[in-house]
Amino acid sequence: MARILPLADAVAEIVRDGDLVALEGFTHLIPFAAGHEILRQNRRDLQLVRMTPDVLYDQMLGVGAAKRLAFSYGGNPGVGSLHRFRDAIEHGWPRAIEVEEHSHAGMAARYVAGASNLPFGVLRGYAGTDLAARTTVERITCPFTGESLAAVPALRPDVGIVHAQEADRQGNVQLWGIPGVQKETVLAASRSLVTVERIVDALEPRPGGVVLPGWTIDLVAEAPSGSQPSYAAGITERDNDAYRAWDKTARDRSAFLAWMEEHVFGGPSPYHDLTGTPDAPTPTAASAETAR
Amino acid sequence: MARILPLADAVAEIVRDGDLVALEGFTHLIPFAAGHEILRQNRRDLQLVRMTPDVLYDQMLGVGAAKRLAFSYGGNPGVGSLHRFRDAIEHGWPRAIEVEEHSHAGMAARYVAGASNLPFGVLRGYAGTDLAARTTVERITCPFTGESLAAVPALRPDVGIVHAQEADRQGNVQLWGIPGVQKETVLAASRSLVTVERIVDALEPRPGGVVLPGWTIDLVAEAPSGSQPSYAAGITERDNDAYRAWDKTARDRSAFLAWMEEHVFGGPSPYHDLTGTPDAPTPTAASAETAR
Amino acid sequence: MSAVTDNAGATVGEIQTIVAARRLRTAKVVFIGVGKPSTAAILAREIYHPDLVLVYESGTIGAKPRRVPLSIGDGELAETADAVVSVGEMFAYWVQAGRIDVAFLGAAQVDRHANLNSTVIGDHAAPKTRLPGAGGAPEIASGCGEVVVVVPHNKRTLVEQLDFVTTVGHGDGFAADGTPNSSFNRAELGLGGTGPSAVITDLGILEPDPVTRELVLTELLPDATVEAAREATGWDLRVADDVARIETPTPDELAALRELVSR
Amino acid sequence: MSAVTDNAGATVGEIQTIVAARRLRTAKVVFIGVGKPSTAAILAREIYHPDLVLVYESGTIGAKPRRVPLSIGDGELAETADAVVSVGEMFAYWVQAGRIDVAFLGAAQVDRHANLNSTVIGDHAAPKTRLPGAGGAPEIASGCGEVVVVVPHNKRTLVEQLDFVTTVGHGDGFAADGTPNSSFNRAELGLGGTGPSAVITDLGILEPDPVTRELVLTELLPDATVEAAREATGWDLRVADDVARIETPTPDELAALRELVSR
Repeated sequence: MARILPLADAVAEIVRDGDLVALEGFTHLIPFAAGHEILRQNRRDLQLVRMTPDVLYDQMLGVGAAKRLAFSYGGNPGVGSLHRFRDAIEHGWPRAIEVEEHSHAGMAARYVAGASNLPFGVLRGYAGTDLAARTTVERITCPFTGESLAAVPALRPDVGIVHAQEADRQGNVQLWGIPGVQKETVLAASRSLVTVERIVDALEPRPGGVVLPGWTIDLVAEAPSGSQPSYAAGITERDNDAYRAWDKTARDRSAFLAWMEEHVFGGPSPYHDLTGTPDAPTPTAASAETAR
Repeated sequence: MARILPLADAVAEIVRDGDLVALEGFTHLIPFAAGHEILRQNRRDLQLVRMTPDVLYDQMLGVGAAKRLAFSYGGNPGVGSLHRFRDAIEHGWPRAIEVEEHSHAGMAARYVAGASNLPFGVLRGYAGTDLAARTTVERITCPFTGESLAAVPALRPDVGIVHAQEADRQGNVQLWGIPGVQKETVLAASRSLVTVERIVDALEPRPGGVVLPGWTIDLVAEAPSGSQPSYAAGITERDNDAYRAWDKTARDRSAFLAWMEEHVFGGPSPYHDLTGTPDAPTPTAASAETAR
Repeated sequence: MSAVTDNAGATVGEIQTIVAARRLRTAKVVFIGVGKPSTAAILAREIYHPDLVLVYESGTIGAKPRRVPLSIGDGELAETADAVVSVGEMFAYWVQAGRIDVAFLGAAQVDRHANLNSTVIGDHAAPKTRLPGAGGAPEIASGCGEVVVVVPHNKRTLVEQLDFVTTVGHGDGFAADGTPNSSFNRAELGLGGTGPSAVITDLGILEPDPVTRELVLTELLPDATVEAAREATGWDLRVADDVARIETPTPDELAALRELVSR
Repeated sequence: MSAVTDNAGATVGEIQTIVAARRLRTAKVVFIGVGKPSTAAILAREIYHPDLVLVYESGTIGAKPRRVPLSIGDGELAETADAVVSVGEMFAYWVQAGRIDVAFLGAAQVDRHANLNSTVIGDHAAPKTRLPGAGGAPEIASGCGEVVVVVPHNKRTLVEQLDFVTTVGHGDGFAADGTPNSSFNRAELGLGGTGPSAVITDLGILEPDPVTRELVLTELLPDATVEAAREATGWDLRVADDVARIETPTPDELAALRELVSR
C-alpha cells in the first residue's frame, strides 16, 4: 500500500540531493506541484530525466537545481524555445549541466526496459544520425535475421514522480487521457511519488483508465490542480496562456528569478491551489538564495 | 477501413491452405466461430499458432487441419489434457504435427516484437531449461551490462484472427475484459479478421476498452456468441460445463469425430448462434470426409 | 479429494490446500495458476490476509474472486481486479520485473532439487505422455521472489530424474561446503528470485536444505509418516532431524475452505 | 504570417499551409507535430478527406480536433481520438511498425538531400543555439511511409552543410548512374519508408530527384520566382526544367483555413 502524505512531507522523504529523478508527463499530467516543492526544499545536483522537459524543467534548470539532464525534446510546445534550458546549455547559467539526449522512441524504449527489468531496449533507431555518437546507444544484431538495430540502456530512476487524477485511500491510483510514460515511470523507478487531483473513497473504472495498484507506489500526495499549467483530463484545462507567457518571463534572467521568488519560493504557486500541502515549508531567504 | 463481411466469406477470403494462422484469445474471446468456419471450408496444412491451444485447437488438430503447431500451454484449463492434441503428438493421429513450443513469456514477447516490427524480442527466460535446446531461442548479450538474455524470433502470422465484443460500421473494433494478446495478434499479422458479438452504430468508450481502428484490420465479421464456450465479457458467460464435457468427448476418436460431424461439419454449431453467417457453406460428405 | 460431510475431519486434499494457504500469511502479492493453488490463495485472502494481492497470468491484478474459478481467465477475475493488463505486459512489467512475492506452481515431475517438468513424460521427440507444456512456469519461477510447488506425493511425481526440465528450481544443488555441484544453478543461469521454498504434498512439506538446496522432509500431515513419505519418493529422501507435525486444520479453516469450494 | 483581412489574398504562410494540406489528398494516415503541419493536416481532413486519420505522437490515434491545438497533447486530441496509447506503444506498435503513410516534420536546417537538423546550431558540445532536439523525428522519418518537411525558405534553414544530423533524409544521395555517393544512404542504414518526398517552403516545393535524391525546385508559390528561391537557398539549388506554378488557393480553401484558425 502506498502511504498518503502531505506533498511537502512526501517530497522531503523521497527526493535526495544528487538523485536521478524523473518527473514525467507527456504534455499531460505534468507534476508541477511536486517539482516546485522540490525547489522549495532546495534539492541540489539532481540528475533530471524527462522525455519532454518543458516549463517545469526550465524552472528547475533555471535555479540551478540540476547537474545533469537526460531528455529527448526540450521545447515549449507550440511556443518555442525554453530559454532557461538554453541558457544552461549555451552559457552554463546558473551552472553548467551535462546533457544526454535521445530520441522519443529511444527514451520510451528506455522506460519500457526499465519497467520490464531488462537491461536494455531494442528499437529501429539512431542509424545515420549524429545522435548515435553523442549519446548512450549501441548497435545490436538480431540473432535470427542478422539485422542491425539500436540498443538503449534501461532507465531506472532513483525517483519517479507523476501526476494523476485520483487515488483511493489505499493509494491505488487511476489516471486517464494521454497516458504518456506515467506507468513506466512509476514501475521503472526505485522510489515513486504520485500526486493526485483528489483522493476518493473508491476508484470508479473509466474509459482509458490506467490503474497503478497502491502496492506499486511508495507515496501518494494530494495536489489539486497540481499539474497546472498542463492539465489533468476531465478536471483541469491546459493553460495555454501560461505557456505563452512563460516565453517572455524566461527570456530574461532577472525576470525569471523574480518570478520564481514571487511564485515558487516566496509565495503561493501561480498555477495551483496547494490546499493538499498545508505544511509546505517556506524557504528562508538564505535557502532561496542558494537555490539560484 | 476494415470491410465487414459474412463470416463464411471473410474466412474464405483470408485463410489459405498452409498459412501461418493465429486464432488468439487468452481464455477470453477465443474465436470458436471463425475456427469452425475454417474447418467447414476444409483448409489444410495450416501452421497454427496460439499461446494456449485449448478446445478449439483440439478440434482443429483432431480433424487433421494442421501440419504444425507453435504454442506455450496445451491444456484444457482447470479440466486436464487436450486429448486430440495429445493423440496428434503422441500417435500422429490423424496426422503427425510438427511442434514448436515456448513459454508464455516467450510467446508474448514474440507477439509484441511482431506488432512492433522488430525481428526479435528480448526476455529473461529459458535459461537452464530443456526448452532452450528444443525451440527457436538464442542468447543475446546486453551491450551495456554484459548480461545474457533470451532472444525469441518475432511472430508475424500470415493471418491473425480474434474475437471482440463489438465493431462499428467502419470496422473499428472495441474489446474489453482480459485483453490477452488480441491487439498484438491483429497488429503482427499480415492479414487480419476480427469476429464480433455485434455491430453497432458507434463505439461507446468503456473501462478497460481496447480499440483497434478499422484501418488496422482487414475484415470484420459478425458472429454472435462466436467465442462460446469461452466468453465475451459483459455479453456471454464462460460455459465451464462445455469445457468439462469436452474432456469425455475428446478422449475417444470415434466420439470426437461424431461430435465434429454433428456439430461443426453437419449441423449448427453447438456453441453459438451463427445468424451472422447466413451463407456458411454446408460441406459435402466428401469434403467432411477429407477433413478427417 | 474424497467426499466428506461438512463436519467430518479434513481430507488430505483439504489439508494440503490449507497448508498452502498458510504459506501466504506474510506474502503481499501471489501469482496463481489453476487448481489447488488457486483455492489456497483465495482462502488465504479470505481468512488470513484480506490485503493479499492475487495476480493471475491472464493479466488480472488484484482479483477478488468469490468463487474458485475453473480457468485463470474466468470473467469474475477481470471484473473484480484492480487492473487488467495484456499478457505481454503481465510477463514484462509484472513477472519479469520481480513485483510478485510468491508463485504457486504445479508440475508432473519434481526432482530432489525442486526442478520441475510439465512438458513431457518420455522422450520429447516421441513422448509417452505429452503434457500441456511450460505455460508461464519458467519465467514465473525466475521472476517471482519465491516459488511454492504443490503436487501429489508419489513416485511418479517425485522422481530421481526429470524427463524434461521445464522450470529450474535449484539446479544440481550445492555440496555441503556450498560449492555448486555443476554450472546448473540459479546464480550461474542468472535467474531472479530465490526459487522453490517449499514443495507441499499430500503427505507433508519438503523444503530445500539451506546449503545444498536438496529437498528435505520438514513437516508431516497429521496422519502421515516419515516411512510413507520416503516410500512415496523416487529418490532417497532426506528427513529433517526434527520433523514437525503440521497443525490440524482448525474448524474455522476447514469451514471456510468448504464454504468457499461450495459457492 | 502577416495580417490579412478575411477577404484579402492569401499570405505566403497560408499558401504554404494549403500546399501542405493538398499533399494529404491520397494519404490514409498522417503523423503530426505542432505548428503549420498540424494546421495543414486538420485542414486536409476537413476539406479534402474526412477519413484522414490524424496520429499525434502523444498517443492519440484518429484524433478529430476542431481547433488547432497549441501542443501535441491538448485535451481535445485525446477526447476525440479513436484510441489513445502510451508513448512506448506509439513508437513501437504504430510508428516503427510502419502503419503511418505520411509524416510532417519541421527542422531548423535542411540540406540538399533533405537531411534534417533540429538539435543544435554550432558545435554540439558548445552550441551557439541549442535547439529542442530530436523528439520523435529520427524514427518517424524511418518508420513512416514518406516524410513531408515544412520549413521557411532562407539560407539559414536550407544549408550546404548541417551542423548536426538529427534525422536522415536521403543521406549523401546517389550519382547519376544510381550508385550511392557514400555508405550514408537509407538502404545501407536499414531505414524504412522512402524518406522525404517534398520540402514545402514559403517559396515553393522541392522534391528529390528520382535518381540522385538531390532536392530539385519543382513548383513555385504564385508570387515566387526561381531567382528568389535560388537566392534563398544555401547551396546551388537545382531547378526542374518545367517548374510548375502552384495553384492559388481557392476561395473555399482559404476560407476554410481562416475559419479553422479563428476557432
